[in-house]
Amino acid sequence: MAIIERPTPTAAITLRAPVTPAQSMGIVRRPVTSTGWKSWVFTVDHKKIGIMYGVFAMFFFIVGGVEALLIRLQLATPDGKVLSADLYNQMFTMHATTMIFLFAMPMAAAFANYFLPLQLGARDVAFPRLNALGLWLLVAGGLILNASWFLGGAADGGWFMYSPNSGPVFSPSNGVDFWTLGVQIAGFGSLIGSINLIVTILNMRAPGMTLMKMPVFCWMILVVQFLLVFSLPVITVALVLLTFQRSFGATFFDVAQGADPLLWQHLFWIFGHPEVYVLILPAFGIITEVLPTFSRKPLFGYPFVVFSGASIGLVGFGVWSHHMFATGLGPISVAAFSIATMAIAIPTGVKIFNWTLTMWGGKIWYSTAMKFSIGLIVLFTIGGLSGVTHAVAPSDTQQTDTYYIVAHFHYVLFGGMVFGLFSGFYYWWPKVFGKMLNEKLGGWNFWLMVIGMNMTFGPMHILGLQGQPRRMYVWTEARAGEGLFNFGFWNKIASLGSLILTIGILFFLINIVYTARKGKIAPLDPWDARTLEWITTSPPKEHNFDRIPVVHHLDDFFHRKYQEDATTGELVQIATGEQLVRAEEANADAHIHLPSPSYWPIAIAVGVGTLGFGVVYGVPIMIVGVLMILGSSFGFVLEPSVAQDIDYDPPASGGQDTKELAPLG
Amino acid sequence: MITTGSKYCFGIAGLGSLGALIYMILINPSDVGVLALLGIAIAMSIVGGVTQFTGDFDADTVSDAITVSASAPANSMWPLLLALGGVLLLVGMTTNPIIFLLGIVVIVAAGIEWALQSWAERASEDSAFNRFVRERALTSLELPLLAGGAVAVIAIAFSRIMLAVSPENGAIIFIVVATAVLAVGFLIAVKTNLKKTSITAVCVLGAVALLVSGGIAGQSGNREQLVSAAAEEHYSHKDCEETASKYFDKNSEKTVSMKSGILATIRVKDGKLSAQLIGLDAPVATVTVARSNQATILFRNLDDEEHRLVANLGVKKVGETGVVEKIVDCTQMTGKNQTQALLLKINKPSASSGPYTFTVPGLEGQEIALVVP
Amino acid sequence: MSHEGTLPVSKQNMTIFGGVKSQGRLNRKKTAVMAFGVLFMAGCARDAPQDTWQPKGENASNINTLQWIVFPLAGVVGVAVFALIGFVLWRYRDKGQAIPHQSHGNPAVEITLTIIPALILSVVGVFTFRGIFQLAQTNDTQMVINVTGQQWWWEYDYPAQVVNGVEISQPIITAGQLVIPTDTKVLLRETSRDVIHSYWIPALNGKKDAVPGRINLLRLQAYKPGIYAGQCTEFCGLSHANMRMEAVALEPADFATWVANQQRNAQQPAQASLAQEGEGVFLNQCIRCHQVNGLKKADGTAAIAAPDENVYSGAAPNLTHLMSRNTFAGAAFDLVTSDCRKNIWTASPEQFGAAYLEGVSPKCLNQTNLRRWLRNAPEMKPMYADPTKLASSDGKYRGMPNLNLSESDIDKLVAYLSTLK
Amino acid sequence: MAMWLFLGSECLLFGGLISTYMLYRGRITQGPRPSQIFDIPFTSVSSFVLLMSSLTMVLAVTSTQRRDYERSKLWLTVTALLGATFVGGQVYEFTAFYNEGLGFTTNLFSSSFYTLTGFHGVHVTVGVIMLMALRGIISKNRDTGDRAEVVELIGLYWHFVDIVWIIIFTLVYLIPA
Repeated sequence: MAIIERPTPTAAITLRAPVTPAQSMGIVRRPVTSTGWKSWVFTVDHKKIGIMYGVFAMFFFIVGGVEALLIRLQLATPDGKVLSADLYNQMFTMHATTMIFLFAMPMAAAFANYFLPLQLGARDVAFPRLNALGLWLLVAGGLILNASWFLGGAADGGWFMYSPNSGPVFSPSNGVDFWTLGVQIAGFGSLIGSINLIVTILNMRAPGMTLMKMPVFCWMILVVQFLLVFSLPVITVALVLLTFQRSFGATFFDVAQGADPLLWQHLFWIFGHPEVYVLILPAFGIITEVLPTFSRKPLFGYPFVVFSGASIGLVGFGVWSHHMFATGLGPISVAAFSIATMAIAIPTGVKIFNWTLTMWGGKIWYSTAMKFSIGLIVLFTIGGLSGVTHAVAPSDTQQTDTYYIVAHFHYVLFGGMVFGLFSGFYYWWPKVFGKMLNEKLGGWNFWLMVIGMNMTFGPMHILGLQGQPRRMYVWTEARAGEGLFNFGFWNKIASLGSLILTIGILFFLINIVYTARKGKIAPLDPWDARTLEWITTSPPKEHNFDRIPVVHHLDDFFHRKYQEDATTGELVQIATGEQLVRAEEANADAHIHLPSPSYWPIAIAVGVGTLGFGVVYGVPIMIVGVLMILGSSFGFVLEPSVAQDIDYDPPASGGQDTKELAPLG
Repeated sequence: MITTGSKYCFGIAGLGSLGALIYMILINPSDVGVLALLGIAIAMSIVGGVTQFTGDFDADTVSDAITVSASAPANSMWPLLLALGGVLLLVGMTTNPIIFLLGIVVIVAAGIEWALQSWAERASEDSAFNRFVRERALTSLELPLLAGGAVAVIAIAFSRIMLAVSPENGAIIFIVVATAVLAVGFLIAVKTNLKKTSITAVCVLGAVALLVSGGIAGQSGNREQLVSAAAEEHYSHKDCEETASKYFDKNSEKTVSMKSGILATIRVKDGKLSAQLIGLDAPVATVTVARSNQATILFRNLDDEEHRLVANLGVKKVGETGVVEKIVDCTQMTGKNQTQALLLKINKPSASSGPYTFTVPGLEGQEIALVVP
Repeated sequence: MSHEGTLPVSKQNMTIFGGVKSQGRLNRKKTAVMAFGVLFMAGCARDAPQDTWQPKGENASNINTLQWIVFPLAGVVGVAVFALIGFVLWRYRDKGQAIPHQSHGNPAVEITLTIIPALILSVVGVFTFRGIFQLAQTNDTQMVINVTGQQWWWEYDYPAQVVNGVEISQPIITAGQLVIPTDTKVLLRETSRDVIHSYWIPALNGKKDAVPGRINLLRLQAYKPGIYAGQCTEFCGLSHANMRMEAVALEPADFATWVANQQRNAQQPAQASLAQEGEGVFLNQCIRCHQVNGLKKADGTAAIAAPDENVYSGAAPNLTHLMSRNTFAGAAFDLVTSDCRKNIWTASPEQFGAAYLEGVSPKCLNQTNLRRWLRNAPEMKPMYADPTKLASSDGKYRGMPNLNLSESDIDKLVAYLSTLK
Repeated sequence: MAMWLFLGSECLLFGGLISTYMLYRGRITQGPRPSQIFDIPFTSVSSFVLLMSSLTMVLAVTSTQRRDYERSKLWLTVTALLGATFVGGQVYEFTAFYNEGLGFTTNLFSSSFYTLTGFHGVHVTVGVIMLMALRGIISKNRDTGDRAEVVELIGLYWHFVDIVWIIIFTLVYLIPA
């Protein structure tokens, strides 16, 4: 019921009845004055929601990482005994699911939520309560997904969950049920979030910020949200069909009735391939902010980068069948999808050239954030080139479902996405927490991750070409080849590499703890940055900007600091970032309306979670869930976005929703 | 100190658990009724706990407020409903579980409404504010539930009527009802000076008519045709004879949507039967189907007469008497230039009760061997 | 050590991908050392049986040609891009220079850099297009074999046909090892009885999924006699890792011998031998699922297995000629001792046929593996064979359960099984 | 804006369900086939009823924009009633089919048919609940924000559901397999 919510909080709603002061509403009051944990759980502030997304994602990054370590431990030696076949299958299924749905997407959502309004010069997102709803639905989905570990075993059909192997006969535990429901709920959360972010970008930019003056990060997020809006319903269909098959006896994937197992694959990959770009484009966006900042130069070919991002998104919908070259599609469709897949390499190549040329002629500052960004360019290029080798469909029939593919997409997703996200961590940490992450620890973090990553996934190229298939809980000496450099050697290197990678990531966690305790207080503009999020304090105030900035240029913040000298043409600094922030504070707006916290988003999410459990455990629980959803969503709709006077205890006589700002000298 | 409000809630909780206990002993320990009663008990104890905790029902302050309150408590229909619910509950216990459930729903709804209303009436001395508080607390539940209930009642009553009458009359009734709704709407919209009471009367009349006829229709059961269809299972068996059968061949398919994974295509052309296998160009006399394997055979009729393809899959013994019955599977009647698919999964090898063959009734003496190794 | 002329170079190329490129930027100075390392590796790496760069048949060679176009091309592009990045990183490091001119790009450069990759890719695209249609060709097929996947083994059935003048008069059913004549274009009709599997013999062709309800075509052709390893590559449940296969190519004459043998029924074991007692055990236990052609029940009627009543897929390997194959249980375990295995795998093309057709001789029989399997199959290869957990699959097993055979029964069975030549 | 995006997303949802149905409608190993049990005259009437409700929805939107809230309440009610009648028709249709031997699990056609039309029915039901609730909100004067816009948004949703039904009716009922 997004529809009834108003995009902008308007002035206080007048009450029909006169309110007698000194009366509160008891438990039906809104949580306006909450403190402590309540101020997080009921919040609608995009920054707090962003941080919660981040914490949630980081937690699942560690969970997924532990799963990956167990997998590598199992495969370090032939006929590994660490995990049973059953447990191994659950492990690789949940590793992928966790990393994609519970780490990568939420982490991108964290960055988008936190920085999108800041970069756009907005006070909040378009629908703050929907934003909270998206978060809590994701949490509900994550809990349901992982609850399966304790309720009879997790899903064991691979994250691709191909039918009929995911059907009730072949995967009898409840794991797949929890998986389908968890992904559906998390997906619904993402759908809500993406609608919200699209409206935010299109409607809430600061005055003067045309679309072509918008930071590239916002552009990439916009493309990603469109991808989500149009791909999530397709996976929802697939998941609904599977749920109906498993829970209500439908026949969708019952081959004995004439069903076609490829239906699932088509539906899944129509979602699954755009999903790849959903994962990578936010990271592209992040490094497109970092590279110009640390090269002290604007992005090379801004329109080309923007349009290549958009065309990646568009073409991304037309290449799904390249995941299915071996399924017997027929030569004509194989050829068509093969060519389309090659075509998508072109805009990707454009991006790599533009990043490189942005640094060309610059003045490069090798901060940790910059190192991670450069790491992304290099590692992603490797992943991209190996991708081209299996866009060639016949060659792909040798490589698909081998470790070569595992290597390829880990170079793309780990080398690409994770490095981009880490770049974002180092770049924006001072903005979010007001303290600088330690650069020395950051160096260790970066180099160990680079070495570990290449040691883990580099050898997998060779393993794949030597013929080791994926998803095998053991590999055997009989197929390992002879000599020193056989399966055994490369598998050992990969497992060793995963340990180094782990240590590298541990350095990041250490860095967080160190920074929290002893970290240096961040200056207001530590990187001599270029975009609007730096024109406010670090961490930003609840209302983001003291005064809504008026934008004249791409990289407006930079242009407020530097100007070309009229005669020499050289850049001259006319103001520091610090001065600009103080100037904003001095000219602060007097009245700022902020949306009020609400119980309903989390209440709806609890209802949806209950409904999910009901699908597995029986109709009575489902009914309870539906009632909870109905009640709380109507509560959600009927609640004004800004709290009324009587919501305060004691009731305010008007104006408490308005933050009065005392101008600073 | 236990406040008045929570006393009330705890009391209901106690009664609920007592009821559940009695129900469990007397009727059926695993019945849904027990669950429902226990649910009430738990819910009320939670509500009681909350009220106790928040102190909203604090008797000391509230009683003062009531004495000075300018507005007397509004008329309330909740006690009446509560009583009605109790009656339904009792009637349902002995007769029909649906009535029993209805009783529980009514009691829960009335109880919650009553409790919250009385709470809201004491919230302050300002009746407008009190009404506001009540609405804030309850509309988000009332609105969707009432609306949902209305949809359910209309849909169920209406569908009962449709099920009871013949399809032709059903369509007419459908038109009439829809037109009536529209007409009344337009009438009211155009005639602005209509009295409110008459509008209400029309609406009530319509509602009553719908409910009563729905109830009668529900009692009288489904129309004859549907009853016999359910009893005789018209479509559940295949008739593989030479002539068309009444149900199995009614409006038979003209094309197939399966284009991939066809093991063999069997054709009838100029009265001759021929088969072609995937991957081979020349026609074959034998089709080999692996055991327990899903195989799709296409049947294409190029002749003027209607034909069907029959797969003869040996015999099986029925019961202990040793009566032998043929196992057959077949397509529907297939007209000229039409195609149908036959999905086969044969579990027993042809050596066990074979030989297996494909035949077309009407084309005697021709067959294609079906080998299941 | 490989004898294929192309191999060392291909290894070198692969290693460039895995090693140098990824780390080249990280440590320029070590590049030379790494390059040396690559050559060293290329010399040392021995062939893995499933190596995708060692084609042994026409289809795989076609694919290999394409790989040889796209991999070096990707390598060259990669090196060029990294050289550019390396140069930029070194040249424009912060040396205290002034803040650079805020240039926003150069459309001419942009367009050039878009067109160059497009051109390169369109060249690759043309070759790809040709390759796809080349591989999809089936109209000159000389032999057809039905291949059926199920959890977790492959069944091959050879319909009645005439191949190179050799007549297969009644269908042959075998499992685990696919036997084909050399220089013959063999068409596999793949399907599955339960979930999706994928058939892959890297030396002969790329992979093709076996999808239940569908029939997918895959062409194989082998230049020389030999044994070619493969593995199921579509995740198919618990024992996916243990679902292997081997393609055996025989000279046409040897193939005729093999066909003649396969069409014979099993021989009755000698009277009063241990093997005859084993036949009794087999009739008591194994016949529930496993067919042995020609086996008769005590009353003289033919014994017909009913796997459809006991196993969800409705099939179990036909054991009539078990000892003509040298692996069992989905080609996951050797039926021959490791020495004998080595002899077959390393036999020269001329001697291979004779070595393979000899089958499993008593001295070669791998008693350890076979006995372990008979003692408790699911312990050796994970399968859904717990009798208490079969509710979801209509009470049927998926794989072979533990039959709780006594040691003496196992002795008898081994004696009987080794007569199934 | 958000509603448009949501509806765009819904288009793909129904697109997926319709494709599933189109793929599976002819794959029948047992039980009745679509052409054997569809009652086209009846479904035409119910489609017409749904179309009429779109008309009354337009009337509701325009009267809200004119601030004629009495009429807008009236038209909202009429729309909701017509919608509920349609739902009733669907309940009837499902029950009748079930009696003729077409259960949800009978064959691929039945599973995909019930899922597709059931999903649409749920959308209609949700719409009716929203309409009725909206009527309640208006009479209780408890709306948040611009009333005309809210009615317009729900109207948008209602028209969308209507258009989807026209597509379903054409593809599922009228075009023979």
